[in-house]
Amino acid sequence: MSDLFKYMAENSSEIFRLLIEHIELTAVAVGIAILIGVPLGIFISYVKGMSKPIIGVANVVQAVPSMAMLGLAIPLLGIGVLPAVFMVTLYSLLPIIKNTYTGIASIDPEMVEAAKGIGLTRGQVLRKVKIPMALPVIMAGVRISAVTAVGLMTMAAFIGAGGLGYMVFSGIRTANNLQILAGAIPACILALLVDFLMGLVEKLVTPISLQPAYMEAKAKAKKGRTRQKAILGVAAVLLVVLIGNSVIGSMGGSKDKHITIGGMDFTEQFTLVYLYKYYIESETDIDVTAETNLGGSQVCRGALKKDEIDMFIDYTGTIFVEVLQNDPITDMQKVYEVCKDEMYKQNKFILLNQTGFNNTYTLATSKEVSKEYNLTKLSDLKRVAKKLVTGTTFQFLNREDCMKGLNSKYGIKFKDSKTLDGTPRYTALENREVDVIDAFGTDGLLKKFDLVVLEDDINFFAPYYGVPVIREAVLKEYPELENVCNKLSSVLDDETMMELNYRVDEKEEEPEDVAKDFLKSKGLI
Amino acid sequence: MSDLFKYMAENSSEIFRLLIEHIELTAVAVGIAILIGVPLGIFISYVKGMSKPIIGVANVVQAVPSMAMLGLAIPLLGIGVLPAVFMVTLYSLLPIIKNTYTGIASIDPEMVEAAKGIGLTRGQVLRKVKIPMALPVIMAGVRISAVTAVGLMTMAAFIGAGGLGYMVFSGIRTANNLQILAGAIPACILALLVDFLMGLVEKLVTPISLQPAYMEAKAKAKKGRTRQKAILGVAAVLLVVLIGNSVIGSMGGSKDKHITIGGMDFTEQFTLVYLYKYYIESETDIDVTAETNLGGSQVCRGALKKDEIDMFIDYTGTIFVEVLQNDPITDMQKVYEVCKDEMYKQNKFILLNQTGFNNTYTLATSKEVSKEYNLTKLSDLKRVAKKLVTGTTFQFLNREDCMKGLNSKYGIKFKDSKTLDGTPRYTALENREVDVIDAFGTDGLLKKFDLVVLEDDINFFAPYYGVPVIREAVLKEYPELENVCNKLSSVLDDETMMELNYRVDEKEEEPEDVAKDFLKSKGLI
Amino acid sequence: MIQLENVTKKFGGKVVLDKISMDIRDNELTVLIGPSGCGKTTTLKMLNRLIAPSEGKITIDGIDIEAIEKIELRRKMGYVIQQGGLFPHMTIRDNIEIIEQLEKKDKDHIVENTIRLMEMVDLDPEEYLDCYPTELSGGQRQRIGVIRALANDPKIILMDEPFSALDPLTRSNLQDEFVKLKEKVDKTIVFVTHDMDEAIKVADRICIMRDGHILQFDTPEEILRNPADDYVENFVGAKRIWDSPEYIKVEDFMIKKPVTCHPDTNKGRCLQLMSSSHVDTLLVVEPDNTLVGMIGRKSLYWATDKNSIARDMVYPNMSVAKPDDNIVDILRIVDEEDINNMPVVDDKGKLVGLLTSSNLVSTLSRQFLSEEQEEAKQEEVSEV
Amino acid sequence: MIQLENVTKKFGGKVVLDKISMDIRDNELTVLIGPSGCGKTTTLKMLNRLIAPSEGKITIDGIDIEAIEKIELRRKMGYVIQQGGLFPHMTIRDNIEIIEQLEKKDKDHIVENTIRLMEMVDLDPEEYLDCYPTELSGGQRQRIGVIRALANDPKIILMDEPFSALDPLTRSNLQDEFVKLKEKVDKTIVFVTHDMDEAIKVADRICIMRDGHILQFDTPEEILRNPADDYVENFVGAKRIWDSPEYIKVEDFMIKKPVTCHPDTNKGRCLQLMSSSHVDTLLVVEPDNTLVGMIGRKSLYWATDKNSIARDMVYPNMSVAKPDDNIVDILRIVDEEDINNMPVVDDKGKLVGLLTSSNLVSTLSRQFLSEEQEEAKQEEVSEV
Ligand SMILES: Nc1ncnc2c1ncn2[C@@H]1O[C@H](COP(=O)(O)OP(=O)(O)OP(=O)(O)O)[C@@H](O)[C@H]1O
Ligand SMILES: Nc1ncnc2c1ncn2[C@@H]1O[C@H](COP(=O)(O)OP(=O)(O)OP(=O)(O)O)[C@@H](O)[C@H]1O
Ligand SMILES: [Mg+2]
Ligand SMILES: [Mg+2]
Repeated sequence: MSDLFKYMAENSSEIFRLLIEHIELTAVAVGIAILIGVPLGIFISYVKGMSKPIIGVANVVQAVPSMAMLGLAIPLLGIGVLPAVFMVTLYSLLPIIKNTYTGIASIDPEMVEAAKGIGLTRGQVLRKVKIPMALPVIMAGVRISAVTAVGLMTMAAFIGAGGLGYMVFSGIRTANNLQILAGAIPACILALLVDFLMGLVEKLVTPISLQPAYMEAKAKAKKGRTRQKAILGVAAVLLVVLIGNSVIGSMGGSKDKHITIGGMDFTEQFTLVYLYKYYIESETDIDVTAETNLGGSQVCRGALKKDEIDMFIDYTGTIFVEVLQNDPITDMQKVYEVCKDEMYKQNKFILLNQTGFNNTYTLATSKEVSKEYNLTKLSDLKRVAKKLVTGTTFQFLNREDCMKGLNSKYGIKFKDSKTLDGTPRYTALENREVDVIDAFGTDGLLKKFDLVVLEDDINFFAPYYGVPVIREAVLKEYPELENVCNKLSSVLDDETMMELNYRVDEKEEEPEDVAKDFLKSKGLI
Repeated sequence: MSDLFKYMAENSSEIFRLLIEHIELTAVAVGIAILIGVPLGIFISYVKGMSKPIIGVANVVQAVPSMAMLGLAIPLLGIGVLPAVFMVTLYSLLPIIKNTYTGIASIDPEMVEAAKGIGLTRGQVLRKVKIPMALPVIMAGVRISAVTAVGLMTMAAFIGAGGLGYMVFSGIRTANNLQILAGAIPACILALLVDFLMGLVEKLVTPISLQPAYMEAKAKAKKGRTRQKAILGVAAVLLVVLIGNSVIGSMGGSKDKHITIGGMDFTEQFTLVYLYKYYIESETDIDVTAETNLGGSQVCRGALKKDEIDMFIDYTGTIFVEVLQNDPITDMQKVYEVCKDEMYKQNKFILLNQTGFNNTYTLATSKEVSKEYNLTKLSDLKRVAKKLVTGTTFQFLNREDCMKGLNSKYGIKFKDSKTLDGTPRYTALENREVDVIDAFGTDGLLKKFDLVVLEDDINFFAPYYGVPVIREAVLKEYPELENVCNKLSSVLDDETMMELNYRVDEKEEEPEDVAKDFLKSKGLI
Repeated sequence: MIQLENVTKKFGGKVVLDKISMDIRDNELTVLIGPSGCGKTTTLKMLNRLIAPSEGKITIDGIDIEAIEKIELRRKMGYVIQQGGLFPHMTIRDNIEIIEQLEKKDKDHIVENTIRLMEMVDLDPEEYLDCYPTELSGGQRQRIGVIRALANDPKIILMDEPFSALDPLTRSNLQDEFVKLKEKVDKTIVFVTHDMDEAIKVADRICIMRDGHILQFDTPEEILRNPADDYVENFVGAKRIWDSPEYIKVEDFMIKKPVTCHPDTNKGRCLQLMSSSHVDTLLVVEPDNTLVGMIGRKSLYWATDKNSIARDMVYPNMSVAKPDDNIVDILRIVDEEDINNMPVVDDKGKLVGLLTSSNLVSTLSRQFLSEEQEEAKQEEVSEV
Repeated sequence: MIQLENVTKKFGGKVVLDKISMDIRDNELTVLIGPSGCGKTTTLKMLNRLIAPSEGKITIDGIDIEAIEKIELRRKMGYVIQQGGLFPHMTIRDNIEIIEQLEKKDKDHIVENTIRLMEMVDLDPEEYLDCYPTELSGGQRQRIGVIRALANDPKIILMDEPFSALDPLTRSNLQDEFVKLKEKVDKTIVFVTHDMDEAIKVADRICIMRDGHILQFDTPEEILRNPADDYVENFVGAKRIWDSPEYIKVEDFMIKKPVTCHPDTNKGRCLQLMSSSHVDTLLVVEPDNTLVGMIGRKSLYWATDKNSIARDMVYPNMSVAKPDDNIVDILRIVDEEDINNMPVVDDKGKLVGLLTSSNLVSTLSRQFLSEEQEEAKQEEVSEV
């Protein structure tokens, strides 16, 4: 439990950002569902023949497994906010339509006759009598939908629309229960909040006399309304600001010269997207939209193919192994070239120059150990390995291109190997329980613990250099991008990325700020 | 479109089986949700203070992302039917509770007063007045839940509870849209059916006078009721039979000596489970439950760990590469031994003897070609490759342990290589557009097209031999299993599995029947 | 003028109205009355098209109502619903003002109008306008229903048992209001009631219905005096006319053949006449039946001259009644002038009958005595 | 016996009933009557605990009703709800039989009972039992509401304006039924109405309420004859008593000091007396006021002997009235015997007053003449 609090506190800014996204998405989806569902429910309560087909369609939609829906929606709508909202809207329709229909159809017919009898038009009967009297039932439908939408919207993360689902799914992927909870708990709280706000709306729009037990509370109720209105007002303003912001944000992005840079869903990628964005914007008159948090590289590549983004930063090793299905090799230039050729052949994607940072496996050691054994390069290990204890992930220990290879290809054999995971490795190193640990090249923790990364002078680790991938068409339209990006790419090295990642992860600065800062400090913008 | 029909026709027996499973699961889940939700909704409409907390809890549950819910439910409830039903029941509660509450709370208070006034007890007011009058709204909630449950229940496939989700998810995994649709469409139809049946229930239990426009249709309605009752009666009987069957089935399985064999979610595994089941049952007095369709090997391994199954058939290569994270090697004995040791060390799992079938990559050719070039072994290729055209999957072409290795390690270079996928390879081979294709060792298609599989005399392909994995505790309890299983395992070879797979996949026989048949034909049972 | 022509209404197979035709005249208050379930409400609802006739047609000023836009038609008609029909989710104010608000009338005018109406039905606006219908008693709700129908000042008002839940004082005030309303501002009112007193009090014409037929459609007076058949008579109540005594005319109960004598008859002959015909009074008439005067035993005493003739003995200051005077007029005179006998004389001064105290007593006693007795007496009395 | 002791009911701050106390006797029909909104329904609902009193207590046979189990209490009481309160989702049959069905009474008995009740309220069981309430007219629904309350044969029946929507014939039949019911099978009935005629017709005792107070709680006769205050008199209607003429007693309207003479008075003296006191009749009494007989001008004529004394001249076969005979009795006699004057004699044969035709006429005319006239005449008449 306290773990969870700690985790949430540590990641509060990210959780908060995701929560805001989640609120925006849910609000839009539910809003649309209400705007469609309520009129539709009313419509079918009037036109008898229509109720069966329309509720039938809503039923069918509801029964489509959400994963299948996603699968079907992506080819049609692509990725991002649109399909996420679309999907959740669809799922939200049934309860709203059904309850609206039921509520209106089950109003006492004598009441309706009275309304007609005194001369109300159809519309007025509806507005003045049917809707107010059916309101508790209609609102029950809306509230069910809204709450369900909060949960469903976690799916949005699958298609790069962000939201709390991002936490949940990356938690599931990494079997990190804390992370799952850190996403699920805010979602639950949000659901409660949504239901609470909807409850206020309901109370405000429901005639007092239809509220249970209003008599005793009559005076109170009237007073209460003012407070309810105030709460709702604040909520509404917040929501409008939120949504307005993102709408304006996305509108601001639609200038004449304009590209979108996508980014995957981990720290480094956030910073990278903004680095390129600000730099391009300062060097050219192109306007750049940052489309961060798109999921894995697979998703980014899909988005690039579907013209939803114009560029993103991939890693050479990923392309080489995952896309082209090659066995890992260590020659960074060869990898780059194979990737460049194949990507162009297959997709008309152009790989710009590689950056200077290599987000691959590395080994690192503490300053102390480094001094003691004069250990700075991989090749030094041959000499001193026998005296050293490693603390690595299970994976590192068993991969042919990691520990096993060091052993088999270079005969490097350590005194002992312990399997450790995550941050504990760093602590173990600090406490000198181990002497050498594995790490990713640009991990901010390297910086935090001020470690010495062993230089890969034997070219052992496969290269995972960051590399901007851009569509040919885009590059043709904005040829200036090539030089600009290359210039920036050349500046980015392991050291830099480590620093920047450190600032974002550990110091909890915003990626935007970190990127801007860095560019300024280097005189680049 | 016609593709879809064809696909569905071809897989109709499987789709039907999954549909039945789906119906059982959904019926149970919705049934439980109704049994819990309606009373709860009624309860909170009486006890004022309770409505907020209980609806709050239902809201929270609804907002938990379904994937996260699964993630959280598995450690508590394990895999299979129980957690699936549990999860769907939870999600079905909100609409039922909320609508029951709303329906009952919004009944005209003067009507309730009248009921009290003439001397009805609380319970009678509820049964005679409140419930009948709130019924349209309550049933709206139930119908929303039921339809949603049909969709949600597809999640069941994730945890080995089967149902139509199995089609959908394996379709998603393999990007097979036909398969997705073949799962999703029956689900949608089921949703419509469920809603239709629920509609009948509603009509039957709703007082005629509360039904819209009953007046004109009064006489008709009374007649209609008989027919409605008949339809519902039939549906109810069917459902009882279905559920009864599976209950009795699962009860029958709980004799004194009893184990459960798990199986993954593809054809071969179905047959394997039944093969071992029937053989064990005939050779020992142990009763075996077949728990097929548990998803990937990961899931089976998890289930084994959690004592939910006692044994399953894994593949050596899978263990070696995926679990132990080794690079593939070709020595089948070494692979087996590493796996055996490690699995025991890590989990106290015992690998029994390997079977004789190797479900790995192979190359195959037509009888014609085989004769023409005297081509029966891989080593023959060195000689004739230059004259042959291959038709392989993209993957096969690019993997180091497949085509590339043949090239680099053995200098086998074909005249030309075409990338083809799935069944088209076989057709292309038949039409002699290509001469050699890749295949999995036990693929039924090899049998169907009557091809020659090139013997791996150079030990090139990594071994993926089937191997029964059993928990140590189980083996200790039933030591007789070791011999029995080993005896069966020794009988199973590529030829046999190919034959059996062929019968299930292409001849659409049931895996049970195929397994039984085979064992009988061999005099094993 | 609203006309129903051969209107039939069936619910399912059941004939609820059977070819009824009636004319509802402008600026009149027409009452529909009849036993429970006879089709009054159904008729009313057809006028504003809440129910469509199965056959026949209904016209307003000659235009088929099917051709009039429903809403327009209904806004032209106030409608007081039998069971109240207030909207439970609206305050009393909103219930009353709903149509006015929708028609966006002047706010101040609406408020004023509402207050005026509330005061008309004797409900405190302050106290009740912000309540909801459930907070009102049955009679209070009914009154709100009534003024809701008036709020928009419609030309035609349909009222379905509008005062059935009211106490006699309130009801009587409202009845007066509606009669005034109709007379002052030319409203056409169709008023359903089951209360014959009410019908007679407010109606210009009464339509008596039974089992979907019209039994009689006439003025209250005609219905009271000449019920179309036994059922109507019974329904109206034989004694009902005593609640509207102004419809009881002298000619209905006077002694039609009083004992008369020639003006020249002498005192002895007069006395003899009185004794033989068992009366105390003789009417003195010219041969052409012109009334000269009346003499009684008293006058015979006073006339000391044995040869006095009737002409000289008649009472002075004799009050006379007209045949179409009603009983109330007569009672007033009798009461004021303390007289026992009163000759009835037509416009030309000719004697047509006589009223006596005992004749009045027996007439008045008819209202209290049972049918049979009454019937039996009827002839007797008129011969005295 | 149901007793209310200082019962007060407030809704919000509004006092609806203010410390009312009353005793409702067993086997009586007690009517609650009063203007709309005076608290009748509220009182009734407190009897079966639908509403709890804010203060005070209610007991049945001495047991506080708070101590009686609600359901038991209510099943013991039939309740006819003001606005009908039928369940729209049940057929008429189920509406009527609901309690019986719940109590699992004998099926045949239920069916029979229902048919009997339907016939009692004049609704065809065949036609209506399978209908739903919306298919019934207002009055039909009300009748179903009434018999629902009777179905379970409760000891106490609470009826809230049960006949307000019924036509006079049906209503009158039902009133008779309830009076019979109470008498034959010992029911205690509390009956709310706003119709004074109805109240007087059915009530054993009437409770007149206004603004949450009880103005008068007494028998109909007392209320008619001695209204507690002006409001009651006005509410009852000054002329109301004419609807119950049996409450008008001879002593109320007889001439209290008729002109009398000693039996020995001679003819001349008699004539003189008549002339001087302007009467046609003298009452002959002994000095102790024992009535001997009556003489009129006619008898004086017949008495040819100049010295005849009064005792010898009295009419034969004289009818006499008692002071507590009611006007209907008198009118019947007058009507049958065609007499003009009738002495009023007490039990001991002593003269207490006189009835004359003109005295009857002026009494009877009171019901038609306006208050003022009447008042003015009152004294005059009693002196004639
Ligand atoms: N639930 C309530 N809330 C507030 N006030 C109420 C409520 N019920 C009744 N009243 C008020 O109490 C008073 C008495 O109501 P009650 O229904 O007892 O009158 P009643 O005598 O039955 O009148 P009626 O003859 O019109 O039915 C009325 O003024 C009414 O407005
Ligand atoms: N919707 C309906 N369906 C079937 N029958 C109906 C319907 N409405 C009315 N009736 C029948 O039509 C007849 C006339 O009903 P209507 O309401 O016009 O009577 P009413 O004269 O207004 O009686 P009341 O004085 O009791 O209100 C009744 O017998 C009733 O049962
Ligand atoms: Mg009616
Ligand atoms: Mg009342």
